[in-house]
Amino acid sequence: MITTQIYSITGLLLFGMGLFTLIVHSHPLRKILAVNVMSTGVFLILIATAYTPLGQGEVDPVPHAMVLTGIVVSVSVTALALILSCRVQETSNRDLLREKPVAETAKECTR
Amino acid sequence: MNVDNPTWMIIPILLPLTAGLLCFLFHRKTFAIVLSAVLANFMAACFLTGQLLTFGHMRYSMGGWQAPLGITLRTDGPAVLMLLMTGVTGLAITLYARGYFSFRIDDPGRTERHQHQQRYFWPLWMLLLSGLNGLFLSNDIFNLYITLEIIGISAASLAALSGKPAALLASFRYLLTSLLGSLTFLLGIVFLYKSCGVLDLDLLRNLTEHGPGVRAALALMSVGLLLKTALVPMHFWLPPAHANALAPVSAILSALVIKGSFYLLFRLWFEVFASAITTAALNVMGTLGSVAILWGAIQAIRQHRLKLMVAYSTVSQLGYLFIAFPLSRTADNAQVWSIVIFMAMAHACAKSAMFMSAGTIFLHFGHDRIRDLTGVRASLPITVFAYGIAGVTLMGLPPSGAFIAKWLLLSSALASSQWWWALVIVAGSVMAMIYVFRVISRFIVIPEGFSSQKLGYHSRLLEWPALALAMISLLLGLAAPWPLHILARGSHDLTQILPGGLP
Amino acid sequence: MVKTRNRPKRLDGFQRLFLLLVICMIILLGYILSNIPGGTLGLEDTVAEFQDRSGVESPVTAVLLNFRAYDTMLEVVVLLLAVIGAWSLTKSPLPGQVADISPIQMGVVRLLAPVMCLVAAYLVWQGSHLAGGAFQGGAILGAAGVLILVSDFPQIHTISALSLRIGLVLGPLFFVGIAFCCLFFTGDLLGYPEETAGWFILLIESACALSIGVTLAALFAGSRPESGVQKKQPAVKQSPDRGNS
Amino acid sequence: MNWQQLLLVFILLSSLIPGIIIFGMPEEKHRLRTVFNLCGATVKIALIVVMDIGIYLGHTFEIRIPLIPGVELLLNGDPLSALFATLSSVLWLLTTIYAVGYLEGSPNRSHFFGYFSLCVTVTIGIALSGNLVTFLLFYEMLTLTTYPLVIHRGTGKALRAGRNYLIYAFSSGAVFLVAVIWLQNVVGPVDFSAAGFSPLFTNSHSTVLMLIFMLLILGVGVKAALVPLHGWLPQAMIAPAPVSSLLHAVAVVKAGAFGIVRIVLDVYGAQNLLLLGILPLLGGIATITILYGSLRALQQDNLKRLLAFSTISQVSYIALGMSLVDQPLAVIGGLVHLVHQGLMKITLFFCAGNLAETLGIHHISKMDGVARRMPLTMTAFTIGALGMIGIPPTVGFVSKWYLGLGSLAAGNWWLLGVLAVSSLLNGCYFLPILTRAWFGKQQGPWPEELHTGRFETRLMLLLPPLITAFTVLAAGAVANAQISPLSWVRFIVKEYGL
Amino acid sequence: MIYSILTLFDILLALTLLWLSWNLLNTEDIFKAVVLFISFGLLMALTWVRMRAPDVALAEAALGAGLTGPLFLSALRRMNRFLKGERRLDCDENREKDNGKNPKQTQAT
Repeated sequence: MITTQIYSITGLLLFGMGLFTLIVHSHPLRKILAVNVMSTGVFLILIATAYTPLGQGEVDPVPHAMVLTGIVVSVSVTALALILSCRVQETSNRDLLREKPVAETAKECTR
Repeated sequence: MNVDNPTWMIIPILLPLTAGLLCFLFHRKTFAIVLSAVLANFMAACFLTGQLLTFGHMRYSMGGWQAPLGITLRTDGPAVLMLLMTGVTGLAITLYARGYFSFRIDDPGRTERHQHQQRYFWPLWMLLLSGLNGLFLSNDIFNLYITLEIIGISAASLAALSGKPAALLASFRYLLTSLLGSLTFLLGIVFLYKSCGVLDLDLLRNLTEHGPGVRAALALMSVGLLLKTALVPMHFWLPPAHANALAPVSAILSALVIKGSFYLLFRLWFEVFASAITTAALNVMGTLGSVAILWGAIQAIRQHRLKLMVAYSTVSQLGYLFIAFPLSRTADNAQVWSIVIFMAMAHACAKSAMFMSAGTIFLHFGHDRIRDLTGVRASLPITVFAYGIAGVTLMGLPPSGAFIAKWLLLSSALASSQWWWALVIVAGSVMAMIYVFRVISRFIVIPEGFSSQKLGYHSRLLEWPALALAMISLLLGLAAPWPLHILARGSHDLTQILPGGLP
Repeated sequence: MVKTRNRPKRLDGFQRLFLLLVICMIILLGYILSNIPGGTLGLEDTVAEFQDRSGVESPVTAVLLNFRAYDTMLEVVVLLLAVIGAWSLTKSPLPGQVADISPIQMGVVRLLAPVMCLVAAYLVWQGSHLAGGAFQGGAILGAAGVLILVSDFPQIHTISALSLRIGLVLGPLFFVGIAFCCLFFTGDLLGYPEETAGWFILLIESACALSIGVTLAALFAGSRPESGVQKKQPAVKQSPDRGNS
Repeated sequence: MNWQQLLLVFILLSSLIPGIIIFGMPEEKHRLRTVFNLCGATVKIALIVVMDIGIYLGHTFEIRIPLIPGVELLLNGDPLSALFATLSSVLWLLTTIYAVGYLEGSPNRSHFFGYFSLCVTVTIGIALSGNLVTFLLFYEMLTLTTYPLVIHRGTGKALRAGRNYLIYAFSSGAVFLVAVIWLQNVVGPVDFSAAGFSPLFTNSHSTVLMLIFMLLILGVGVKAALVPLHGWLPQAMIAPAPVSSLLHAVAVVKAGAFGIVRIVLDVYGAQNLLLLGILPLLGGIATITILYGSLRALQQDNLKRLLAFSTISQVSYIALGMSLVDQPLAVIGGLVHLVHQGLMKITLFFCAGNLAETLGIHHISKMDGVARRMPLTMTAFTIGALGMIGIPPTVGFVSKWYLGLGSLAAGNWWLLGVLAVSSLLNGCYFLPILTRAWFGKQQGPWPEELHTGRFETRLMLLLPPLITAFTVLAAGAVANAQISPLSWVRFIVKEYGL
Repeated sequence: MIYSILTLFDILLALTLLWLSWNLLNTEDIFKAVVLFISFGLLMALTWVRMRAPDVALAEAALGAGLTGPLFLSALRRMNRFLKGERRLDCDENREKDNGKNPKQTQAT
């Protein structure tokens, strides 16, 4: 029981940390990382819910299946979001990494 | 299969899905595939409606595994009405998209890019349609999460399709917001599963006790869905995403995608967890809805670009759906459902007609600055007419479907002496009048010495689908008894739900 | 190295408020979560009860591909959607290419890729009774694809766009096809005939694993294939003109 | 569907279909368009006459379309609706003829006539409405269909006028909607019927019912241009003359006045209103409006603006008649004024339009000696103006006579005074015009003279005012004849059992 | 005894997870964040094993470490390269001009 508690709370904290980062940070990659951390947090709670210590019975397979599904979703969305953010960067003429117009960064880099 | 076989309800899900896969696989004949899919989808929706009217609501267990083990689908009144709404709107949008892309492909400088857009539009749209239908029919909370993901991803991809920097940025925000929404929803599911141990909505509804776990789950799921529905403090992503997308995409996003998450939210509140809802929560929703109505309308009035204005009017119109929440305390369930359904259907038709018209205007004039759109009527009379009629629906004038919804809203607000909601509704309608007519008066006026722009040939598909949808939205009120009949017939009776497990 | 200084060291008013909000929310949710009585609820018994009718021994696979196969079907579609979305966006390929590929690395990849494919196949196979299955196998396949992409094998340029698309669509299409077949034979969508359920599941898993592998690799490459023949090609070698396909 | 219901449908379709066809018609086919227009108008009159006869013979005309529980659309032909429908359809025919002549050669006529036809469809819809929901439906539609006509000229001024019109009209529409729903919540669905809602209210509701009554009057009062709500009407003068005729005599203002009649007679009913004791309020508003309109008219130099203020004043006679609902004579006066005011005002507007179109005269100060240039037009104008003042044997006298008799019977001496003062004021602003026109000396050339063949102006512009002027005289002279408006109003009042 | 050791392990693992995620979310260097994310994924795989979820662990190991990491890295590389001025002419407008296949241009020439 204590194991479930520990991991549930950890998952919740991961969710909260991710959420805060997602809103506060403006860098797209950081946002995507934050979303990934959030989803991991949710999965952790779910799996912890299903957890039964060894020898005390079977583990509930339904949450496992749900998490598997969820992981695949999160990977595909991550990939899409990454490609999208690259594309935004290319077209928007702003350095999303540093929040500056591209020209300035280019100057810095060539210097 | 017999006509009373519940298996039919997979058709609106699997058919567009297959069509989407095929469209992606083959580059030829895609329109034929898509058109037959949307037609079949529409017919399936009609068939399911007929089935519902004849045999009552239906339940279908996937693979023969019943709840709680398997996933069930079900049809009831609201679900088939949403299916019908999607069917009709989807058909019109498909036709319009055909005209839209053909017109743009004929534009010599941009042929390749537009071919590319069209090629990816079809599969994304088909998969989105299948996700929506899946959402309306599903009766399993985790399955609903997946349909939400399908909708979210395809909608965000569609929003980015135009390739403009603004659209890409908006789409990125949209994707992240929708992702945040689904994650919050998923966290809610986790709480729910932990508290109840089942995923099937009927089984969840039968639970008599609602502990703090269920309440927390409901709160989380609601927040997630509200993010996707863009209720006011969470609406920041909507206007840029809807306004910068291609016209058929804007129509899809505004008309259907938002309704999907709203429908789910409403279903959770008023069907599944009806007994766990507190008055305070309802009032919060109503307040947010009121703010949405007023704020969205003010923003719409202030916009200089047509599509942004239409997008903000979506923010405003969504508020009406939420004002129904606090009124549910006094009105009966059927009445609240009919308010929401009428509003949603009327708004879906009207808003897609509006976006289509705006798109046609954009195509022909190359911009959508309201200031410079004087005398559009001379060039595009049907489009302007469609826009106007859709505007009448947004204002909630009779006999539109929105009028019926507003009538019911006002009626229950006055009956329960909650006159402040009535005030908001009335103010919202008057403000809607201002933003609708601000544009229309420019469109229809032809000042002296005005020379209308000569337009090249364009397909009828660019104008008539919008007009058809606008007319449907206007005349929906006259056909009000039918939706009501369907709603009444499809209401649940709880005795039919079997204890699950047996295949 | 890229430093990001987009979050100021000191939080502004809104951010502080938000931080407070998140902390309160987490505390509240944590309190609720730890007070939900656990252990008694869940579906493990139900799953165990019908396990022998599912055609596989592993309960997770039974849930994924039999009891809740519909979820999985939509899931595979989500993956495909990501690819469609990605392809609808980019014109230029995303090179994941390492600057210089040493011959040793090439050799390693040559050796590693087939082994990974074997591992993937094994994972799919063992999914019926142990941990493993389509997703894991597909993921390994995808990783192999990434390796191959990164080391810029010349062979990958010869894969045609159509066959790539077939690879992508194969899994979901096969899934839907099987679903309809089941509907035809047993009257239930995705209701496999009980005796042969295991085989059905294996078939679906194989097709899905393949598709998932291709999908993940395609997502890594990030771009849609150009002009029918060239695909997943690093930017440097991209021929300047594209045909209309 | 029996023939009565079909007749109602056809009455609506007879202008709707031409309207839709006209929208789709190319701009240059004006002859065909005119044919469609006139055919529609003629057929409509014929159908409405059939309905009138049917109503007189005691047939019921009724279509019910249920929408949601408690809300249904009801088209119903009763004597009162027959009165308004006949008036509107006849005047529509004349206005159409006039508009064809007036707009000859100007652009965007398809658009104009399309909305023109829709507008009359909606007006007839208002006439035939059998309950408040249906009334509301057509009432809102009326705003929509008249708005494009108001801004037809497309100038900044027209747009501003249109905007004000919309804001006034839709805000009042929203208030009306709330009132209708509220009323329905309190007393249940109300059809227009002679008794008003029944059972009679209980005391606990009386405040609410008074409030609702005020809201309802507020809702229709904007279109009827009751005083604090009249602001849009003088501005809307910017529209072309046929549109002004339409607004003042055929459709909009009339619809508002008709709404007041319906609310007083059919929704609340005389007995309920007397019990509520709210009628003096209506009478007071009407009095203020009458005097205010006349006083403002005195100050105007622009002819059409003057006519607009005169409309504000004159339409309130109807409200005044309704405020004396327990006096049959006053009710007769009010109802018959619905018709008479329409006839007189449309004559005046036609004539004003003729002056503007033929000679470019918009202001009274330019009218010196105009009667010598356009004697027929000015004759018609004079008849209309005398009618407005209430000089026998014009119809204006008839309405005022009955109103006066009604207020005498009610013992309301001050109302009689109001009538007298208003007639005096009417005289004060109309007689100088007439003097100028007939006896003044022409000062210089006319601003923009249009030379048109044999007659003083185009025939299509000349005929309608002559016809209406003749009617103003004839209907006044033979007011007691079998088929005059007055006798029909008597029939109505008999139906209401007053 | 065994329980207390396991619990200690649990706590350690949870703390490590939290520490890693805190760092990866707050480190200034985004590259470092991605690397931390990969190690976070591997640690998660360990956690899944601890939670008796081998299926999930396998998927996490393969997807989280084997795919998500490279995805992030390649996106980062792409962004950086773009910023260093190596902007390839892959925007449509420029491309179509260079293409020579532009119908307008072919007609003109």
